[in-house]
Amino acid sequence: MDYAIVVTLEMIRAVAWLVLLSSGLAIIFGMMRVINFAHGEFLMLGGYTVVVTTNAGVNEWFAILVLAPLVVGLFGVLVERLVIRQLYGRLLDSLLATWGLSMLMIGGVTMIFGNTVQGVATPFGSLRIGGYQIPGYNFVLILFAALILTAVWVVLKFTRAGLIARATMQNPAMAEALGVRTSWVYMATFGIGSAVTGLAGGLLAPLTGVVPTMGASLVGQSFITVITGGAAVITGTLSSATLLGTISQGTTFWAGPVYGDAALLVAALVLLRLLPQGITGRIFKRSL
Amino acid sequence: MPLLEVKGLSAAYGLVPALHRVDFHADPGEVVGILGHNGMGKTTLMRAIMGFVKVTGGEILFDGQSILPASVNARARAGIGLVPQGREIFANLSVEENLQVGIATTGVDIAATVAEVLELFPRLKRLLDRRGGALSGGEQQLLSLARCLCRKPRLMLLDEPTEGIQPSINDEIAETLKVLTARGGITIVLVEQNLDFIAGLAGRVYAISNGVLDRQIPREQLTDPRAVSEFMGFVT
Amino acid sequence: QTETIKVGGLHDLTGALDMIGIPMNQVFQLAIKEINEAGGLLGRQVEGVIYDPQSNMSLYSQYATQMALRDRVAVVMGGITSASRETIRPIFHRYETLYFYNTQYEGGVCDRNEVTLGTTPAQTVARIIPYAMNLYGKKVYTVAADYNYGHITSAWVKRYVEENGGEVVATEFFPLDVAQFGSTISQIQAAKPDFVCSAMVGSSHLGFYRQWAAAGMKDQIPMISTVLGAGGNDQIMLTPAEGNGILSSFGYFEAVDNPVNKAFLERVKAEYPTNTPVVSEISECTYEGMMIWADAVREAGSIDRDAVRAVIAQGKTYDLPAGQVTIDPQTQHAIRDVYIAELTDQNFVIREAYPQSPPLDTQMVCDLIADPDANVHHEISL
Amino acid sequence: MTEVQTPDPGYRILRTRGLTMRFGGVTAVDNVDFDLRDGELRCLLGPNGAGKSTFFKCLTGQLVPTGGQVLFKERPITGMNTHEIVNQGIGIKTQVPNVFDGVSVYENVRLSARRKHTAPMAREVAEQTIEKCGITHLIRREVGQLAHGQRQLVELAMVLAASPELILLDEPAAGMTGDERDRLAQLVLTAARSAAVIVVEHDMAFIRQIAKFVTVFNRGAIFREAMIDDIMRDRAVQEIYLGKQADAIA
Amino acid sequence: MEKTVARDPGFWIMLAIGLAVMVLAPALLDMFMVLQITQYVVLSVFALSLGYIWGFGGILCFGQAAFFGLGGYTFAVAAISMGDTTVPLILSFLLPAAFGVVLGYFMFYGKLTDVYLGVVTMVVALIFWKLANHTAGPGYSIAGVRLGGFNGIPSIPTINIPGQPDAWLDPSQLFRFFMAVLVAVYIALRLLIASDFGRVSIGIRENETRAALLGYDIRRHKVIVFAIGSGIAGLSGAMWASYQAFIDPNAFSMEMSAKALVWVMAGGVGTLVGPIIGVIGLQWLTLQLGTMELLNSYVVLGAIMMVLVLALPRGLVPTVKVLALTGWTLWHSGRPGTKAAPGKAVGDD
Ligand SMILES: Nc1ncnc2c1ncn2[C@@H]1O[C@H](COP(=O)(O)OP(=O)(O)OP(=O)(O)O)[C@@H](O)[C@H]1O
Ligand SMILES: Nc1ncnc2c1ncn2[C@@H]1O[C@H](COP(=O)(O)OP(=O)(O)OP(=O)(O)O)[C@@H](O)[C@H]1O
Ligand SMILES: [Mg+2]
Ligand SMILES: [Mg+2]
Repeated sequence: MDYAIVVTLEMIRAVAWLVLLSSGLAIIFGMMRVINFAHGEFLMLGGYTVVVTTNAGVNEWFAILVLAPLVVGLFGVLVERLVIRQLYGRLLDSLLATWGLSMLMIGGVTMIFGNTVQGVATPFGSLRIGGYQIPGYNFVLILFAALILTAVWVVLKFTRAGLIARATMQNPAMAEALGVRTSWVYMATFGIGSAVTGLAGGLLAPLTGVVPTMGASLVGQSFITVITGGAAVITGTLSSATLLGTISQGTTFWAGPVYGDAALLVAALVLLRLLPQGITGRIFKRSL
Repeated sequence: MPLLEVKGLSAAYGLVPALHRVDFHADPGEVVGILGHNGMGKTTLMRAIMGFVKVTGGEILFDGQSILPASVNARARAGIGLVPQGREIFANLSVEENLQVGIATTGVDIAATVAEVLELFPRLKRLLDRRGGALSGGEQQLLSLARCLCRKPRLMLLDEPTEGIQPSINDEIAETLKVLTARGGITIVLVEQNLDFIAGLAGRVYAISNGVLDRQIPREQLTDPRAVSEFMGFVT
Repeated sequence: QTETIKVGGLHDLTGALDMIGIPMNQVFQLAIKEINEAGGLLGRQVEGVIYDPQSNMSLYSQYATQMALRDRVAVVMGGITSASRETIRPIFHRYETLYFYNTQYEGGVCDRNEVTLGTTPAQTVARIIPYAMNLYGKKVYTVAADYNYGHITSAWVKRYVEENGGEVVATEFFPLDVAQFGSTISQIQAAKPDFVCSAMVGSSHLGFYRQWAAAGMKDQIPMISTVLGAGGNDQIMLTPAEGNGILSSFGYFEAVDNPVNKAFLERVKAEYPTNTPVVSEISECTYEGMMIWADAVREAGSIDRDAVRAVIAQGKTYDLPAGQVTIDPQTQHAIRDVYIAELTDQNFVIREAYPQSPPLDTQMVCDLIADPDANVHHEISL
Repeated sequence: MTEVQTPDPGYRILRTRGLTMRFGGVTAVDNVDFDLRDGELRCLLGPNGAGKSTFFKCLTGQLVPTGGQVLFKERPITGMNTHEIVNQGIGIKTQVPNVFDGVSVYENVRLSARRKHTAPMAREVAEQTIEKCGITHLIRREVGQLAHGQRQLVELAMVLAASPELILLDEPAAGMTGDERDRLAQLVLTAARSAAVIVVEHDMAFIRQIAKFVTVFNRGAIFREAMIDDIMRDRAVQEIYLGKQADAIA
Repeated sequence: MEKTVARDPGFWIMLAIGLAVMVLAPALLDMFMVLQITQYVVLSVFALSLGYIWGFGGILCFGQAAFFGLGGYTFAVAAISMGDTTVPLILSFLLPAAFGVVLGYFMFYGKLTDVYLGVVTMVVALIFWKLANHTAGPGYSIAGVRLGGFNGIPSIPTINIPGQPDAWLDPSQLFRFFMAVLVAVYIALRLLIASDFGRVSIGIRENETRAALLGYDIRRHKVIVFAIGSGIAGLSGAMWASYQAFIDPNAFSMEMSAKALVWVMAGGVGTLVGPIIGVIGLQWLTLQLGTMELLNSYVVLGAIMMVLVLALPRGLVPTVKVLALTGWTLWHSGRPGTKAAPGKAVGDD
């Protein structure tokens, strides 16, 4: 019984993990059709912001909830202005440029902070469930995954910003002709996506610690989650994270992490074969 | 003072010129028609006024002010609206959302504006929830027109607005546009192949040929296709 | 103006393993500097030829070839993972360039062209397992990185646990990029072992220690590791709350108490006052490698590979920071002092020392005296 | 297959039986029984959104009908893949031009001709068809850079170059001026001598030049089928479709 | 009217350069340089495989390394267990090509397009990568050859003369052989692209609907294109394994796939020379950066990639072509816009 609860909680946590990893990317890719290959490094930057500022004496929660999104969000705006801006509508070029950016960031962070930065402690202690103990921080992850999704939903649903962003993405020239300042839209979307990514990176830092190369293993997972989800940012991310998260975590419990990872990939493969436009390409089509 | 004044406008695609020293103007409330064969530069002219095509020479004055330095969206916000050739519907937005895009951030009463415009295009009313991309060709064309009108532009650039629209609705559109211009609120530059349509609306009509717009076609000639062809130059 | 003697340094300065490669390279350069300050070798200055293989095996192969054929270096120090060693070892063998591999590894290399200074499982695992079983109990749960090193090490763990009358309740392997360990931690809790033995490697796996601590397990089930502290920096990435109490075993820790080591660490500090490397076995062995090679060159009076090799194969004993080190002529591996240490506030405190431990595992499969032309990496079957 | 040759009144190059296409709640084509004789030129009229283009898409397999059957040369083709259907001898000009943007006009047409002919023949056919469509001066231009009307002609040339037995033209005259339209009408009439043709068009001036027997769609179903003059006079058709145009003709 | 391969001077120039390098390089350069360019040659074959399916088939594959690795592992296992390398080399083409057919069937008959296709290929490569990494345990061996997990398979034989397992090619012979393979692949692809099959591929790339409406079976066509690319990638993987004498899961890595993308992009999509130039330029650069340990090589490489994308968005070869063409036009017509008479129809040429 206890074990079942622990397993279930782990599964929910795995889903939350995927949601956190991929929300920012989903905003950027889903809205702008820009594959941000440096997404993993944006997460890394969020993590570094938390670790470095916390070690310098800043309150850990302040660092995670305010500084990480702020720093990464601003960095995102800068990147958009300097690089991404030139590359809209050119999916691959943006992929390549952001890939270059990813290397630049890895190298840059290594040069500034070296390879080792002491981690920060995981807040919240642990929680006892029968004979098991689980980190209380897990609940923080789950909470924030839910919060991020809700916030994005509210923005897209109840403000016109979402509409404008989607129109801009589909046909920027026509949106311009309707008076939309597309360059602002792009900048804001990219900035918000980056900020969400920064927040996620900040949240992950106490759990995994930070190293300059940490992004590499994260970007694949987030990318696959986003694409499997399909066009809709929220339902897409949520449905694919739920599906992939439970499948992979279930398999991990049952057969070990290698098979868990492999199961995630195979599940994504099968899903895309069945639903060539991702989950929300076919189901929940009209959702956000 | 004319609302739109195009002076000596030249434009090119790369090194290939497409417009040569085009001069014309449109006074407030006026409908100016432009006729021309395929590939003569009508669309290029419209896109140049809207700001999509790089201008290599000349001047465009809107309301007496040069708009050449302004971006496309700035021109749109200044009151220029384009109904482009090819409709350019936001395929994955619903019809209603398509109508809202242009006014989403302007602070006007969105619902009221949309409702007002829909009165002009009753056909669209029952399609509001449909995906833009799923509409039939004619329906898209109507949507494109309606979308432009939602912004209440002072100058409308219509690039073959009747293409793909059934005859009876064409008549209705002509009526609508007539009413709108008669009220004086709207000025129209109309590129059109449908002679009846242009004859019913336009005050002055020009012919464009190979990027050169230098002949005005007298109104009374418009009912005679042969005569019009002569003005436009026969197809080679 | 005599020509310099070139020595090659092939360590990952960027890429996944740079946190290990950078300190190795720093010590490598320090060794060259010391040799030159002492008048160089054979009246010539020594010059380091350093390439960065970027943790990429193709570049390893590339630069190894370049060092051997183009730069014609006298000796090469380098390689970290077994994969990188097995990439470059055949190249140096083919192009007759003496090669020092200075990393702790799974044992079994048998190649007269290679001198291997790092510890093998027979030297470390064989010591720490009985030590830990004595302290904590007989039920062991092993978690290991999913590659050769992890597999072989966990096989050794199992063998030594069983030899000492214990039981390995489970062994789990993790790909190097896995960073989430929630399910494993629950499973360990379910298995209730007396202690956990970790052969986890690399930065993603540090998350294991962190999540272990976050789950509040650190005070409930003790942990030992056959690899934490190998690279040098990993222990300072863990906060004291996460790392304190983990036992580890190597042929060198900074805490080794002898005058040679004290002086050595002071020179390291003097040379790198700002980004002082944490010296671990792997870096110290790199230093050893340079010193042993330099000594052999002096004695041979030449940098010729065969002459130098002949001297090294004599089985001399050297006084080095790690203590006394003897080259075993049978395997060209090091017979050395081995230590067990406990991580305490980001430093290893030595708990136990085992002087002059031989690489028994490799000795089982390799005899270069009998077969001088050997050129293989044996998988030591248990 | 011998009766194909005889002008058997029973033989129809195209038949649909109960053809239906639903998109969710929208029924775009509703239980249509449509017959076309070999060599016939048929005009298909109908209000916007009546289902004409959808009907074409069902015929060519771009959409798989939700109900009913399509018989081409008396053989069922429902549910087949587009290329299989097309290879039986159907060519279509779509409402929004579908052309190969990145390559030249010539290459576009040649690729179509090559489907039917040997390489040297294809070259010749392509050049002739381009000539026939009056776009020889554009032959080396990249199609993506052409004006709208020019692209329409390129697509038409592609359809003709494959010499299909059944030609479907969805609004071919859209965006054409008077004399261009006249020439297009001639082209269509010529083509109709060697193939069955269905033309969808809203341009009544064009329709008047080519139409004989006309089918009118409304709300997905066949509304009227009659000779053009009768259609033009039909009150109900005027009501739903023609508006004042009818007076102009009458 | 049509450009045939035989009438294209560019083709003959490329061929001449290829053959000249093949004959002369080993004689003129030292062994290290020969080994060095051998590497470029092998990777060029790999880049060509992607350059073909992407540039001329419109198939964007984010996981080209899946086939590269598959070819490499196939060759490694077969060559080690057979002793002779001839059959393994052929297998390393056939097996990945067959796998390409299967995967292509799965994708194209499932109507996958665009990024979704890219991601599926990427996922497949990742699965291979994961699985290959997972084969460290002693249980994983094929035909007696241990797969070795993360460490990979060492001691892979060099190419030998067919039927004579002991007659290994020395470095300069190996170079010549690989160069011959590259030239052969280049010629084959040029001919293929110029053939009707190749033109249809381009048509499909431009507009699938129209291609289908002309009666071309686009799914089957794409499967074939994809399989050819897969086979070539597999072959290059085998060459790579034999050149390096080892193969490890990195051959399947996302980095390897991405590198192929970068080479093709940098050189220019839609050309065959471009990918080759991309390989030479960027590999050389990576190498140089590793040699200077001054700056963190990531920083420099990353910056260069970004600059490349921003400055040469279409890739080197097409950009040079356009520049040359523009220069030529300018030189012939004086200043732009002034000379072309207004009366002359735009596009009347
Ligand atoms: N993107 C482009 N690049 C190069 N040339 C172009 C481009 N777009 C149009 N042209 C050329 O410019 C000329 C004018 O085109 P434009 O689209 O303005 O014609 P149009 O008068 O609108 O024709 P239509 O009646 O067919 O719509 C044509 O010859 C066309 O081929
Ligand atoms: N994919 C779809 N999903 C939902 N509705 C659709 C879809 N495709 C078409 N429709 C609807 O079906 C109806 C018929 O469309 P179709 O394009 O066949 O009309 P049409 O007769 O060609 O009109 P037009 O003359 O305007 O081109 C339209 O109302 C359209 O909105
Ligand atoms: Mg036009
Ligand atoms: Mg239609």
